[in-house]
Amino acid sequence: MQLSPTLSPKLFGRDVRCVRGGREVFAGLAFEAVAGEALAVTGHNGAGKTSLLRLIAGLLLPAGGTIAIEGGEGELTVPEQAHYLGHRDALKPALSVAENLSFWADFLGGGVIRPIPDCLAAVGIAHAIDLPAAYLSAGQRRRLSLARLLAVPRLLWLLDEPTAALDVAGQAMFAGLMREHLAGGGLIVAATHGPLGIDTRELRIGAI
Amino acid sequence: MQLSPTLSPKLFGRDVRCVRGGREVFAGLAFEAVAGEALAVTGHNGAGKTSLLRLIAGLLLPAGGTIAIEGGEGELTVPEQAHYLGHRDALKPALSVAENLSFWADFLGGGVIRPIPDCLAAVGIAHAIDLPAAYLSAGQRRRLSLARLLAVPRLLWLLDEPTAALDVAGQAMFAGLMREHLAGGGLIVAATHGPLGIDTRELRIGAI
Amino acid sequence: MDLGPYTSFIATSYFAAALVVVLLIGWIAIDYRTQKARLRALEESGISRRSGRAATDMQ
Amino acid sequence: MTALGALIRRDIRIALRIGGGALIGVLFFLTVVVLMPFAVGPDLALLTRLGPAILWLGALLSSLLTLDRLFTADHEDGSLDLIVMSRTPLELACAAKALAHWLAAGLPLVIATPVLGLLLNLDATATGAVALTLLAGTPALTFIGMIGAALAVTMHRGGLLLAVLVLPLSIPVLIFGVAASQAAIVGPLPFGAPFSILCALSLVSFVIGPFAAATSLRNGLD
Amino acid sequence: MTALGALIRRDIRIALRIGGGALIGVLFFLTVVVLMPFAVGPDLALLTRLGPAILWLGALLSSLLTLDRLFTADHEDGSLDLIVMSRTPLELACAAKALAHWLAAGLPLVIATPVLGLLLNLDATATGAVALTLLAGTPALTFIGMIGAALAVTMHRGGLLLAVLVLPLSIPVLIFGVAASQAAIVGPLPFGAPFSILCALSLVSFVIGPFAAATSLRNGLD
Amino acid sequence: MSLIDLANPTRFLALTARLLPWLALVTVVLLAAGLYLSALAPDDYQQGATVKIMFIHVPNAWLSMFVWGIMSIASLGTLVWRHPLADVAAKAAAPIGASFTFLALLTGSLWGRPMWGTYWEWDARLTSVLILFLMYLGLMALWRSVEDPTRAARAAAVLTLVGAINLPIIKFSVDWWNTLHQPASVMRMGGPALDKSFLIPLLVMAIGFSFLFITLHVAAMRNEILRRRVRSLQMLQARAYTTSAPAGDATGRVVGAA
Ligand code: HEM
Ligand SMILES: Nc1ncnc2c1ncn2[C@@H]1O[C@H](COP(=O)(O)OP(=O)(O)OP(=O)(O)O)[C@@H](O)[C@H]1O
Ligand SMILES: Nc1ncnc2c1ncn2[C@@H]1O[C@H](COP(=O)(O)OP(=O)(O)OP(=O)(O)O)[C@@H](O)[C@H]1O
Ligand SMILES: [Mg+2]
Ligand SMILES: [Mg+2]
Repeated sequence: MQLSPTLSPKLFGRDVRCVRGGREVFAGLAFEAVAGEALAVTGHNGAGKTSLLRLIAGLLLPAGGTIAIEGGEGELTVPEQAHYLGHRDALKPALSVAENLSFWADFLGGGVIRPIPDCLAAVGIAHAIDLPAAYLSAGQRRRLSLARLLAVPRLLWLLDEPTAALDVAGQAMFAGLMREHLAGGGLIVAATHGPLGIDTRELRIGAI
Repeated sequence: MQLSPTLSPKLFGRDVRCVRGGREVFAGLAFEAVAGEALAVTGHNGAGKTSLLRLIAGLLLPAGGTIAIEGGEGELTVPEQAHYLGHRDALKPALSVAENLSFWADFLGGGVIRPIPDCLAAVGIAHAIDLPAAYLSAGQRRRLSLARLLAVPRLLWLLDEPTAALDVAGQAMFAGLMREHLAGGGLIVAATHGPLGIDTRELRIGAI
Repeated sequence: MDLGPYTSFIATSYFAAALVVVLLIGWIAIDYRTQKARLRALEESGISRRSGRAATDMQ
Repeated sequence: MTALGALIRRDIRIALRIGGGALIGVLFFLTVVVLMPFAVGPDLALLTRLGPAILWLGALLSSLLTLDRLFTADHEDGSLDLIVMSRTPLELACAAKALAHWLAAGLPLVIATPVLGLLLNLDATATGAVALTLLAGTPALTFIGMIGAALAVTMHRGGLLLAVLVLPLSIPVLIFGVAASQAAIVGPLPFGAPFSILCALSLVSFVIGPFAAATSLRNGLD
Repeated sequence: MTALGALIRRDIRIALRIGGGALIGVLFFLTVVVLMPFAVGPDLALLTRLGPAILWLGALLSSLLTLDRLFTADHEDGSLDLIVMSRTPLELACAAKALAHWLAAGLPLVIATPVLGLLLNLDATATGAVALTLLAGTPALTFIGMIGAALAVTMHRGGLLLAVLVLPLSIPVLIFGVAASQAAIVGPLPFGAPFSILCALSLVSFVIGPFAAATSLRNGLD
Repeated sequence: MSLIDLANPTRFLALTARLLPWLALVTVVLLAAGLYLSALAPDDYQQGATVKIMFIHVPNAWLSMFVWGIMSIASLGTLVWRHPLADVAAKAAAPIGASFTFLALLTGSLWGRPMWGTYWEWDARLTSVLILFLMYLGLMALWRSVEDPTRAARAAAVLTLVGAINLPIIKFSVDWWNTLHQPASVMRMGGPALDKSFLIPLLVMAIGFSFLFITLHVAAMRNEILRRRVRSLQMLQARAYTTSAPAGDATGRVVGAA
C-alpha cells in the first residue's frame, strides 16, 4: 500500500452530534483512531452506528462537532480519503462482475490501481468474473463489494456490518484483508454486531 | 398458534434439482422436517441456500424432484402455508411502520390476526410505530419484517439469514420467537452462516 | 416480355424478394457453421455433454 | 376481499405520497395539449377537430409513462415474492394493482379533461364525449399496459422496450376511442357503435391483462 | 478524465443492455409515429404538418421514460453514495451521467429522424430541419430533466411541488424546437430566430442542470 | 417415428438432417414453377403488368400472418405443455416472419405507387401490417435481451399470444374500415373471385413460399438447438473451474443431507 503519509495519520471526531429525521440520534460523541488501528462501533439496533459511518463519509451533515483526518493526504477531505462499504452494495445487475469492479476502480482511482482479476481472486470469486452481477448470491455480492477496497487504495475504510452474508471462510478471508490494510498503515472504522476477527478498539454508542 | 393440523405436518423434498441462469446449482437433494423441528441450511457462499428456500417458497421452479407438505392444511400449496423472509424486506419507505405491517397482515391473512401493536412490541419496535419505514435502521427494518411472521400465523417459516443486522438482544428475542413457533407445532427452514440460538437439524449443501 | 411503364417497380419487387431470401439463407448457413465450430471447439477442450448434466441441456 | 382491498389501498396511498407517477402523468398530458397549438398553428377550427385525438394521445402516452414500474418496484423490494406466494390468486392481485394504478393515474386524466377541453376550444358536448370515452377507455390502456409491466420483471428491464412491446396492442383502443369522440362531435356515424366497441375492448382487456400479467410474473421470478 | 469516461461508458453500457439498445430507441420512436395516424386520421397533409410536433413529443416522452431513474437507480443500489464521496467533482459527474443518457437515448432519435420523416412524408429540408432542432434541443431536455431526476432522490415523501416545477421548464424547449422546425418547413418566420433561442436554452441548461442537480443531490442524501 | 420421438431434440436433429435436402428440393421446384407461371400470366386489364407484383406480395402477406400464427401455437406449447421444442420453434420463426412481413410491406408499397399514386398511405391494413412488423422486431429484441433462454421463452410466449390479437385486425381491417386496399378475393367466404389465369400462379407461388418457410424454419430450429447446446456446454465449462469442490464433484452433490 503506497499511501505514503507524511505523518502517521489520525482520524478523530469531537463533540459530534447527529440528528436524523428531526430526532437526535447521539450527541457529544468523541472518538479517535490512529494509523494501523481499527475502531469497532457497537450498539443496539438504531443506536446510530450507520449514522456515524455516514457522517464520517460525508453522506450526512453533522448537526454539530467536527470530524477530520490529521496528517492524511494534503488537501483531500475525509470522504475523499475513505472507502465506504454500506448495506447497499453499489453493483449493477446488468453488468458483469469484472465490469462492475473495473468501473469502480476507474471511477474512484482514476485508473486501475490493482489488476481486476487479482482483486477478484483475493476475495474468492475469480471464477465468476464474467457472470452478470445479477447471478451472484448474497455472499458473492458482498465479496465483490469487498474487492473494491482492494482495487483502489484508500487510507480509511468505513465498513457497515461487513461480514454479513459472508460464510465462515469468507469471514476469515476478510479478517486477513483487514489485517493487511492495518499493517500497511490504514485505518478502519467498522460497525458490527459480532466479532470481526481482528484486534479492535470498541466505540460503544447508545445506552443499553 | 391455532394451526390445528389434523396430522403432524411434515415438509419434505425428494431428489430436488435446481438450475439458475442455465447452471445447475444442486441436484438430488433430499430433506425433511416434521412439526416442531427446525432445519438449518448451511453451505458456502453460492452453495444454493437461498435457491433452496426460494424453491420451497415456489418462487423458483424446480428443474426436477418434488417438494410438498404432508398433513398440512388441506388443499393449500406449500407456498400458501409458508412465510418467506428474504434479503429484501418488502417494506415501502413511503408508508409508516404500522401501515407496512398492517398491509401485509391484511393481504396475507385476509384480516388482522394479531393486533399490530402487539406484534411490533414483540419485536421491540413499538416506539417506532408511526415512523415512516424510510427512517428505520437496518436492524429495525429486519425487526419489522419479523413482525410479519407474528401477525399472520403460518405453518412454515422460510428464513434467509434472519439474524443478519440484528443486535445481540434482537437475536435472543428472535430465538425466543422461533422456539415459540416450533412449540406451537410450526416448522422452520432457515439458511444461516452462524448459530441461530435454537436446536436445529443441519442440512449442508455444496461440497467443501 | 413487355412489362409496360412500371418495369422498374416489378423488377425491384422480384429482386428485393430474391435478395431477402438469399440473406436469410446466408444468415442461417453462417449461423449453422458458427454453432458447429463452437461445439467442436468446446468438445475438443474436453467438455462433453457426458461430463455432467448441463442445466439447459437439450437431451 | 380484505386482501385485495388492502392491496388497492396501499398502492393508491403510495402513489399519492410519492406523487411521481400520477402527477407526472397529468403534467405530461398537459404538456401534450399545450404543445399542440404550437404545432398546428393558430387555426382554432383545426385544433378543435384534432382535440379528441390529442387528448387520447396524451392519455395513452402518459399512462405508458407511469406504468412501467407497476411491478418492478414491488419486485425490487421483495413485495412481489410475497404477493406471488399469498393465498390470493395472482390474477386477482394483478387486477387489483392495475385498478389502483388506474384510480391514481388514469382517473386524474379523465378529471383533467374538462380543463384541457377549454384549451382546445372544445364545447361542452365534445368535452363530455371525450371524457366519457376516456373513462371507458383508459382502464383498457392500463390493463393492456400491465402486460408490459409484468414482462419488465422477467427482463430486468423497463423503459423503451416495454413501450415498444405494449404500444401496438393499445392501438385498437386508441382508434375506437377517437372514433367515438369524433362521432359525438361531428358525426356522421353514431356515437354508440364505436363506443360499445371501446367498452368491449376494455372488458376484454380486463380478462386478458391480469391473466397474461400473472402468467408472465409466475414464470419471470428468479 | 478517466473517472468521467468510466462513468459515461458504464451508463451507456447499462442503458444499451437494459433499454435494449439504440435500436429500441428508434423502434419506440417509430411506434409513436405510427400511432399518430390512428388518432389523427390518415390525412397525409395534416400528418406532415404535425410531423415536427410528433417527433418532438416522441423525443420528450422517450427522455422522460428513462430520465426519472437517472439518479434514483444509483441511489437505491448505493452507487450514488460512492459517487458523492469520490474525488471527482459532483457537478462533473452529474454532467457525465446526463451526457451518457443523451448519447444512449437522445442521439438515436436524432439519427432515426430521416426514416420517420419518410413515413410522415416530410421532404428533405424539413427532415433536416427537424433533425437539426432535435440535435440542438434534446440535450436541453436531458439536462433540465436531470434536475428533476436529482430532486426525485431527495423526495422520498412529499415534495410533489418540485417535480411539478421541472416539466414546465422543458416546455419552452419543446415550443421553440417545434417552432424552429415549422419555420423551416412552412415559414413564414425565419428558422434562425427560434433556433438560436433553442441553442441558448441548451447552453443555459448545460450550466444550470449539473449545478442544480449536484446541489440537490448533496443535500438530498440521508 | 412417432410425434413423441420428434419431441426429442436429438431425434429432431437426426430426422431433419435427412429431411432438409428434400424440403429444399421441393421448395426450389415449386418456386421455379411459380416464377415460370407468373411470367406467362397475362396482364390485368386494369392494373397492367403490375399485377405481377401480386405473385410476390400476396404470398408474403399471407405468410407474415401465418408465421405469427405458428409462433402463437408454439407459445401455447411453451406455456401450457412446456414442450422442449416449442420455444425453439417460436424463436427460430421470428426473424423469418419478420423478413416476410418486410417483403409484404415493400412489395405492397411498390405496387401502391402505380396503383394509388403513393408509396405509403395510412390505411388500416397497411398500418396494421406495419405494426405486425414492429411487433416482430420487438419480439426479437425481447429474445435477445434476456439471456436465460427458458425465461426469455416464457416472456416471449406471453407477448406472442397477446399479439395474436393483431391477426384478425389485419385480416378484417379492410372490411371494417373500408379502405384503399383490396378486400379479400382469394381467402373469402363463397370461394375465390380471381381469374384462373392469376389464381393458379398465385397459388403455386404461395405454396412455394410456404415450403420456403418450412425449410428455413427447420434449418433455423436446428441452429437454435445447437446454440443451446453450446450454451449449456459453456456453462459446464464455467462450472468445471468454478467449483472449488474436490475433483469429480461437478454436479454439486449434496453432503450430509437429512
Ligand atoms: C404496403 C402496402 C401493402 C400492405 C402492407 C399490404 C398487405 C396485405 C396483406 C396483409 C394481405 C393479406 C390479406 C388477407 O389475406 O386477407 C394483402 C393481400 C392483397 N393485397 Fe396487399 N398490401 C399492400 C399494398 C397493396 C397494393 C398497393 C395492392 C394492389 C393495388 C394490393 C393488393 C393485394 C391483393 C390483390 C391481395 C390479395 C387479397 C386476397 O385475395 O385476399 N396490396 N395485402
Ligand atoms: N438470479 C440468479 N440467476 C442466475 N444464477 C443465480 C441467481 N442467483 C443466484 N445464482 C447462482 O446460484 C448459485 C446459488 O445462489 P444462492 O443465492 O442460492 O446461494 P446461497 O447459498 O444463498 O449463497 P449466500 O451464502 O452467498 O447467500 C450461485 O452460484 C449463484 O451464482
Ligand atoms: N433516513 C433516515 N431518516 C430519519 N431517521 C433515520 C434514518 N435512518 C435512520 N434513522 C434513525 O436514526 C437512528 C439511527 O439509525 P442507524 O441506521 O444509524 O442505526 P444503527 O446503529 O446503524 O442500527 P442497526 O444496528 O439497526 O443498523 C435510528 O433510530 C433510526 O430510526
Ligand atoms: Mg446500521
Ligand atoms: Mg443466500
